[in-house]
Parts: sequence; C-alpha cells; structure tokens
Amino acid sequence: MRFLEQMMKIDRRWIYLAIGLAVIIPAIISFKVPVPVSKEVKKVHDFVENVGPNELLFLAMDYDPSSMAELNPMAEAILKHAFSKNCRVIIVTLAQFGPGMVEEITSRLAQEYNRQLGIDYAFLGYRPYPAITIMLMGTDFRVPFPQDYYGTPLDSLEIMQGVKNFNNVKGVIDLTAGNTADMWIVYGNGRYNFPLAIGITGVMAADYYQYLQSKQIFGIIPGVKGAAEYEQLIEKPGQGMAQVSYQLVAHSVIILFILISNVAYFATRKQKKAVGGAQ
Amino acid sequence: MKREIPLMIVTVTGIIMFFQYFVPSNFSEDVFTFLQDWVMVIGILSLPLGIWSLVKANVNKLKVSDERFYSAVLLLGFLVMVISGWMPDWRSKGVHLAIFQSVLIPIQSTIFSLLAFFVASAAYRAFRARSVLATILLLTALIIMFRFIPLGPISTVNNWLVEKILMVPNMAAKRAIAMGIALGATATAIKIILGIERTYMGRD
Amino acid sequence: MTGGQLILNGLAAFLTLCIFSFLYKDNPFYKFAERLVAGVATGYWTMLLFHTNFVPVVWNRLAHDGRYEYIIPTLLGLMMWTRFSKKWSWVSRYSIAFYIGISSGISITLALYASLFRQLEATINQPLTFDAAGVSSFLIIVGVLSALVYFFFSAAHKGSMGVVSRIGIYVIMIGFGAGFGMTVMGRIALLVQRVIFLKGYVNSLTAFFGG
Amino acid sequence: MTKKLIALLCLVIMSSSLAIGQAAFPESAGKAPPAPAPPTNVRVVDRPNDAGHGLIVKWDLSPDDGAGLNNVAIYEVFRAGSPDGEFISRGVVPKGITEYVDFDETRPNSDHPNPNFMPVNSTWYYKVQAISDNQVRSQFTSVVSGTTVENWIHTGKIPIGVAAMIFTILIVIFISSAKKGKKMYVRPLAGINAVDDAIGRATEMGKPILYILGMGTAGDIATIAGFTILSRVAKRTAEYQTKVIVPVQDPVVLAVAQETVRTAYLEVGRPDQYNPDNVFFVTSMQFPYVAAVNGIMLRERPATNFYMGTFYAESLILAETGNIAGSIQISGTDQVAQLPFFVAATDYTLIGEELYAASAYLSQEPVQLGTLKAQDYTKAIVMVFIILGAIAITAGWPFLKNLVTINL
Repeated sequence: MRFLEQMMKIDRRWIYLAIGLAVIIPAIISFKVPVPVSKEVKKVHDFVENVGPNELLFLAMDYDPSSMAELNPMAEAILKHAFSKNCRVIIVTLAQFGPGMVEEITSRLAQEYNRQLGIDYAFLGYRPYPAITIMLMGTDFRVPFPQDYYGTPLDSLEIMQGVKNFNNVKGVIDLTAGNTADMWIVYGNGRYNFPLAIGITGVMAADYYQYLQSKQIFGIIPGVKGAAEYEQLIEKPGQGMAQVSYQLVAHSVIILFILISNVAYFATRKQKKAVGGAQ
Repeated sequence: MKREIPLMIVTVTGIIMFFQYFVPSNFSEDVFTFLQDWVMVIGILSLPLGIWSLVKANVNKLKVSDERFYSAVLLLGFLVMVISGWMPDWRSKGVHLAIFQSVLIPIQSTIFSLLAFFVASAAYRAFRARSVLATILLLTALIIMFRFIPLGPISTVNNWLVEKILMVPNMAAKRAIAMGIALGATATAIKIILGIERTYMGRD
Repeated sequence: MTGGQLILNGLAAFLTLCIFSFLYKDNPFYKFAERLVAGVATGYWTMLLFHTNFVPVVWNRLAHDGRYEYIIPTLLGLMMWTRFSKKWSWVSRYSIAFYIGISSGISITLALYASLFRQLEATINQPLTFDAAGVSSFLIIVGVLSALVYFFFSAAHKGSMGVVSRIGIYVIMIGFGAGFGMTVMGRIALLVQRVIFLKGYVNSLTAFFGG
Repeated sequence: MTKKLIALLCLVIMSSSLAIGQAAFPESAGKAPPAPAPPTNVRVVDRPNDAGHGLIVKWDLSPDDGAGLNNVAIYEVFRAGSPDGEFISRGVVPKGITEYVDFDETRPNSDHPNPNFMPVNSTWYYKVQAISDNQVRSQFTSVVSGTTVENWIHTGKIPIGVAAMIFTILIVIFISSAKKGKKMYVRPLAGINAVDDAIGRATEMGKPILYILGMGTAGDIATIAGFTILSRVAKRTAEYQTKVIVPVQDPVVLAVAQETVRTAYLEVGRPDQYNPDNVFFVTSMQFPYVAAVNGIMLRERPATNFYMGTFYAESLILAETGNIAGSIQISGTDQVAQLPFFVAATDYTLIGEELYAASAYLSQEPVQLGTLKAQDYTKAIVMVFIILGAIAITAGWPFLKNLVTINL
C-alpha cells in the first residue's frame, strides 16, 4: 500500500527517465518486434501477392521529400514485394518534387533485386495537374507521358508493349501525403473503376477510412505503422520496423504508467474510503 | 478623435473586406491584395516596438548581478545575428547561417521533442478514472495507443475499434467543435465590426 | 567531417543537452540556452523580415516601382512608433484599427466557409443507407448534433437537453482521447530524431579521434 | 465532400494544362484507320464568377464517342486571336467530357511577356478536334467565338453571404431585446467560475498571474477574444493589487495587450498601479518563445496561468511546465488539435466556442449575453439543416447539400 501511495505522487522525473530509456535503448540495441497486422494493410499485401509474374502493378508515388520519413518505408516495402515476385511495375509521381527521390528509390531497389528498367519496371516521371493527368492516363499512358523519365519513348519500352491504359494493369496503389488521394479516388477509381489502394501519412489516415467503407478503395496503409505491417508480411524488416520498435517500447512505457496510475488511484481511494467511512 | 474615429475605421474596413469576398472583379482583387499588404506592412514596421521591449528589459537586467551574464548572452546573440544578417550571401554561408544551423535549429527541435516526455507525464496524471469523462478520455487514448502493441487476436479487435473511433465519434467531435468555433469567431468578428466589442482599443 | 564542422555540431549537441537538462530542473545551463536562443531568434527573425518582407513590400515598391500608394501603409506602420511616447500613443490606434478591421472582415467569410459550410457539406453528403457506410454516417450525424447541443449557452442543460448534451460531451471526450493517442507517435518520433542526432555526433567524435 | 471542389479544380487545371497531348500523337503511319467525326454544336460562354480572364468552350459529343465507330479518345481545343489567325492548341480533355475551361490571368510585364493572357472584354476564336485511339484526327469544327466578361458578383459564394446576414440580423435583434432589459439565462461554465477563484488564490499567495495570448497575430479572432478576457482579468487583479505578467511574441499583440491592461487599471481607478514592463515582448519564434515562458514559470512560480488564444504544439509544453510550477491553469483555444492537451494538462479548458463566449460570461453585460443567444439560435438552425439535409440526401434530393456546397 505504501508503494502505491508513493506511486500516486511519483516524481515525474522517473517518467521522463523511462521515456528517455525507451528511446535510447532501441537506438543502441536494435531488435525486431512483431507488429499486429491490420486488415486494410493485409488486403494491399494480398493484392500485390496475387499479381502474376508478368502482370502489371501501377504505383503512384505522389509525395515530396517532406513526407519521405513516413512514405518511403511503404514505397520500399511494396517495391521489394513486387520485385521479389517478378511482377512488373509502372511508376509515376504526381508530386512536383517527387521525381528525384522516386528515381533514387526505384533504381536502388531494382539493382538490389536485379530488375531491369524498361523490362521489369518503368518510371514515367512527373506531370503537373494530377486530376487531368489521371484522366488522360485512363485514355492512354502515352498521352500525358509520351516518354518516360529517362527520355525513352514509351513505345520503345518492352514493358509497355500492348499496355495502353488502366485496363491493362491489375490495380493501382497511390502513396500520398493527402490531396492526390482524392483525385485518384474520384477521377481514377470513379471513372475507370480499377482496384485502388492508398498509402497515406498517419495524421491523414482517419479521413480516408470512409472510402474504405464505401468500397472506393480496397486497402489503406496508414503511416509508418502501416509500412511496418507490410514489412512484417513480406518478412523484410526495414525503416518502418525500426521506427515501430521505438514506438512500441515508448507506447508500452506510457501505457504501463497509465495502468500503474489507475491501480494506485483505486487502491488509495479505497483505503481513504475505509478511513473516512467511520465518520 | 482618439477613439471614435479608429472605431469607425474598424467598421468601414471590416465591411469592405466582408463584401470584397463576394466580388470577383479585378478592382476588388486589387483592393484585397492592397489592404492585406497594409496588415503586413503595419506588422513589419511594428517590430521595433518588440525589439525595444526586449532590449530595454535586458539592458535593465545588466545591472542585476544574478542576471547580468544571461542578459549579456541574449543581447550578444541578437546583435551578432543582426550584424551578420547584413553580409552578402547571409543565407547561404557565414556566421549567420552557422548560428542558425548550430544554435537555432537544434534548440528549436529539442524544445519540440520535450513533448515526448510531457505527453507521458500528462497522461500519467490526467488519465485516471476519476469521473465518467476522465474514464472516456483514458479508455479512448489507451485503445488508440494499444495499436502499437502486438496482442494476437486482441489486436485484430483493437485495430477494428481504432478505425471505428477515428471514423465516427472522432470525426463527429471535430466537426461539431469546428462549427461552434465558426459561430463563435463570426459572432466576435461581427461584434468587433459593429463596435460592440472594443476592449482591444483601450481608452483614455 | 572537418574539425570546424565537428565543433559546430558539438555546440549543437551541447545546447541539445542544455535544453534536456530542464527536465531534471531549472538550472544555469538551461537558462543560458534559453536566453541565447531568445536573442538569436529575435535577431534572425528581424533580418528575415527585413530581407524578405520589408525590402520587397515596402522599400522596393516606394523607391523603385513608384507605387506611391504604399506610403499609406508605411505611414500607418510608422504611426505604431508613437507608442514610445505617452502623450501621442493614441495615434497608434489608427494603425491598430486598420489592422483589426481588415483582419476581422476577412475572417468572417473564411470561418463560415472553412469551419461551417465545408463541415456541413461533409456531414450531409452520404445517404443513410442500411449498410456499414450508412450506419456510420448516421452515427456521425447523431454525434455532431449532440455535441452541438453541448455548446448551447442560453438553455439549462437539464431534462432531455441534459441527456443529449451529456452524450455530446462524451463524444467530444472520445475525440480528445483519440487526438491525444494519435499524437503520441509523432512526438516520440521527434525525440528519436534528437537521440539519433546525439548518437551520430558521438560516432563522428570517435571516428575523428579514433580513426 | 471534396468531390465538387475537385471537379472544379480539375476544370481549372484542364485549362492550364497546355497541350500535353500534342506530342503524343504524331501523324499516323501506314494504312489509315477511319477518322472519327468531329464534335458538334460548339459554343463559347463566359467563365462565370471570374474577373474576366476566362471562357468555357462547350460542345456535344462526337457521334463516334461511345457510339458509332466508338473510336474517340480525346478532344483537343485550339484558339486564335482572330478568325483567320494562327490557331494554337490550348489543351486536351478525355472522351466523354463536353467542355473545356480556357483561362489565363497572368498579366504580361516587361520580364514575362505573355501572349496567351486573356484581358477583360477580349474576343477569342475556337475550334475543336476529336482524336481517335489510333491517333487519327477528325476534321476541325467550324470556328466559334466568345468574349471575356468581368463579373461583379460571385454567385457560388452567395450562401455564405446569406448565412452571414442572417447571423448578423439575429445578433442585432437579440442585442436590442437585451438592451430593453429582457433577462437572459446563461448556463454556468466551470472554466469561467474558476477565474475569480484563481485570481483570489494568487492574491492570497502573493504571487503573480501569468497570461499567455498564444501564437496568433492581433488580427486573429481568437487572440482578440484573448484580449477581452485579459481585460476582465486585469480589472480584477488591479482591484486586488495582484501582478499580471503578459509575455507576448508579436509586436502588434504587444501594443494591444499593453493598451488593454492599461485601460483595465484605469477603469477600476488605479492607473498608478499599471506597470507597462509587465507586458513585454519575448521573441517572435515559436519554440524560443516557449523556452523563455517556461523559464518565467519556474522562476516566478505564478499562482495562476491563463492560456487564451491560438496555440499550436507549444500547448502541452507550456501546460506541463505550469503544472511542474504548481500553478492553477485555465486554458481556451480555437485550435481543435490542441484541445486534447489542454484538457489533459490544465485544470479548466474552454472548448472552442466557449472561448468566444467567455467575454460575455465575464462581463455579464446584456449586449454581450444577447450575442450568445444569437449564436444558440444559429446553432439550432444548423442542427435543423443537418437533419433535413440528411433526410433529403437519403431520399435522393441533394438540393440542401448543394446549397452548402461552395464552388469557389
């Protein structure tokens, strides 16, 4: 009882110390943590899993380097997944400062998985005005993107042979920090009715679950945690997992303190009642 | 002269800016940009008031022995930044940039990161089931935080719950609060323009 | 990493620790960092405003572009300086009047558009069908209505009104709990960045002196 | 929710996307596949609700769009300054779409000549072409023209104007009925009742009160609400001779806050007690400001902290430090995202609209209370609107929803 009473008015510095350690320890000793996988992320994973060896996946990486910390882990996980099972990927970016970053990620991972530009994947580059670009791609990828990012005409790319528009891809995954998701939903899925999933920053995720319910999208990858879930599913721990290990420890510490606080509160309250009951 | 005319100015400019919103013409757009610039220019040219207030307070503190060192640091920091800000290329190299990068940026992000500690201590103190309201606050926050903790099948249920909480009551609360704020802010602005709310103007 | 860069990073690391020391208790190191940053920030802000606002908006327009209508706001800005004098400080009220009048006029339509009309539209754009989407729109509407009832000032929250406003504040509290819980992640990430910075600095020190 | 907005945005965007399709369709090779029929009934109207720098080209679908040969892929719109001038492509839209918004409001200047700029009252000539899947172009439509018109009222924004008018009228009605002496009830607010106790506590302890106006400018309505509450607080502290410290981060806020406190002391007859140095400027930047205020809290140990205005991430840093210092804390902000932290870490929180209502509560003047009544009636109207709107949309009549959908 004495202990619990002390816990009621614990010096806040013990809490600070615990939080500090919760962040410092994973920084020194890295360890893997199991991540509970949500239904929405599993659906995206299963979708990519079911894309056949020569079938096409369309990946839109519509984010600027400012959202890199949250969205790059997702992009890497999806590309690793797709590349490792030999399905082909067409990549675009509808974010102004996206191209350099996207080029870096795709070429690095392609090298790692020994995938060939123009055969196994294509990076079409950037076009302004996302809504119109999406609609024009629904007509023909060659309309907004006559050439790819590297200046090769689309018709000369092996991957694009017989590939005209969204009818020729299995589905679209849009990674975004927000606004372009609406356009993919309205102008992409709305007009051309292809399966669409989005990966989005943690804070924005709450606003997009409604589209899941209305079946306009089939899956959501929310923030770093979603990326970690995806990494867990493909058993390739990356940045997402690393981030999540910090978060898991820190969250556990905070939850633990809340629980202690409540136990202490109820225990001391009962005691007080027993004392005060005589009056 | 000292109070009535300024209050009239508030009314007139307020009404002009209100109606401007509904007029898309070139003239109206020009008025909008020009008057917005007024606010900006008044703001910029008021900065000496702030600097004076800061410098005066710290020059006074130079006389207090306990404070002397700290106030000197403050004044020195200010002077070095202002003087180095006159150098050519001040934003891309030199003392100004070095201090910006090794003093301002690290201190700012460290103060911001104090929130990690304060989130925990605030949760420890506030999230006790003292009342129904505190219990609701506590339970919701716990459910949301539990999304990081792997608990097997419980996690599946928890994740479902997280999604529903974010989508329904969280959304409803945000919308209702926003609507209330819209009405409160509009009512206050209307009172200001009608001259009913005038404490900010002071009196002689 | 060069020696100079190492020293600058050392300063950054030292100041980082100065701020963290505040968590233990107020101390001279924290006070030093606090005052230093107040001075530096004010100096930085002054020069930033000078170069990016004063020069293009005031100076260039008057001295180069010949846009003499900008004399009016410039005069209004200078009138703020009458606050240095007790006798003439009332003159600054003219500037404040323009400042507040213009801002209030703009804010009415802005608040109504963003916080009322957009929210209303979002609340009533889903048909209340008998599927999951319909049910959650219905529940959102119930939540919004009861939370709005909580904000009624001129009626006693008793009887059925009391019940509804009670539900309203419950909904609001769930929203707050969710908001708090969701934010923890971002705040932890901020701290992780600082720890990684410190760890990187220690590594570069050992690399510099050890290797 | 955002669909309409996006639709509009999209149209705006289309008009700016200059001929991205052109390069895609070089002249077709080999045996010529059939050309689609051109669109019909082309006409040009003024772009509404603008300052006269745009036109909308409309047409009926080509007979081969979705029917006939069914080979139309896109439509391309061409424009010239005179009927026999050079026609330049302005952009393309996918099949199934029957209009194209053409606008350019970038005025040319000496550095950037802009031949495409569309001045007010300028006439432009258009023709449209359908292009097939196989990149075969139809014949051009005949040339039609239109003239840009400067609009003087934005029809899309009218609902906002009507709402503001109704609200203003309600405020005026309730204020005048309050002035006639009609008694008005307001329910108690815990945060408001705490203000007097908090000031009394500071007086008993002989410690100062700290008043934080947040990170807003003097033009933000939440900051102005903060000034009004500051005025009421300062009046009571002047009566009790308690010190009130106001550190600020904006020079205009500094001027107004000083004036507010000075007037408060004047109104309770203690102008000599007012010390302008207690309202002072710290620094303009968010976190350096927070560092300084934290220092003040731990050194001065104020009995009570008020947070009234616009707050961002600093809300919890300040409130937790105030808690360490053992102060009673009362907060209120218009920032929805920060409310959870104030609720958790301070003793009393004015939630959203309550912040604006606080000045009425503290003054108890009939004029102020009248506004609260007007706010309540408007809230009731909003609630009825939500109920009717939901019923209407479920029944398949979107007119109420369209009423609140603002097409900017």
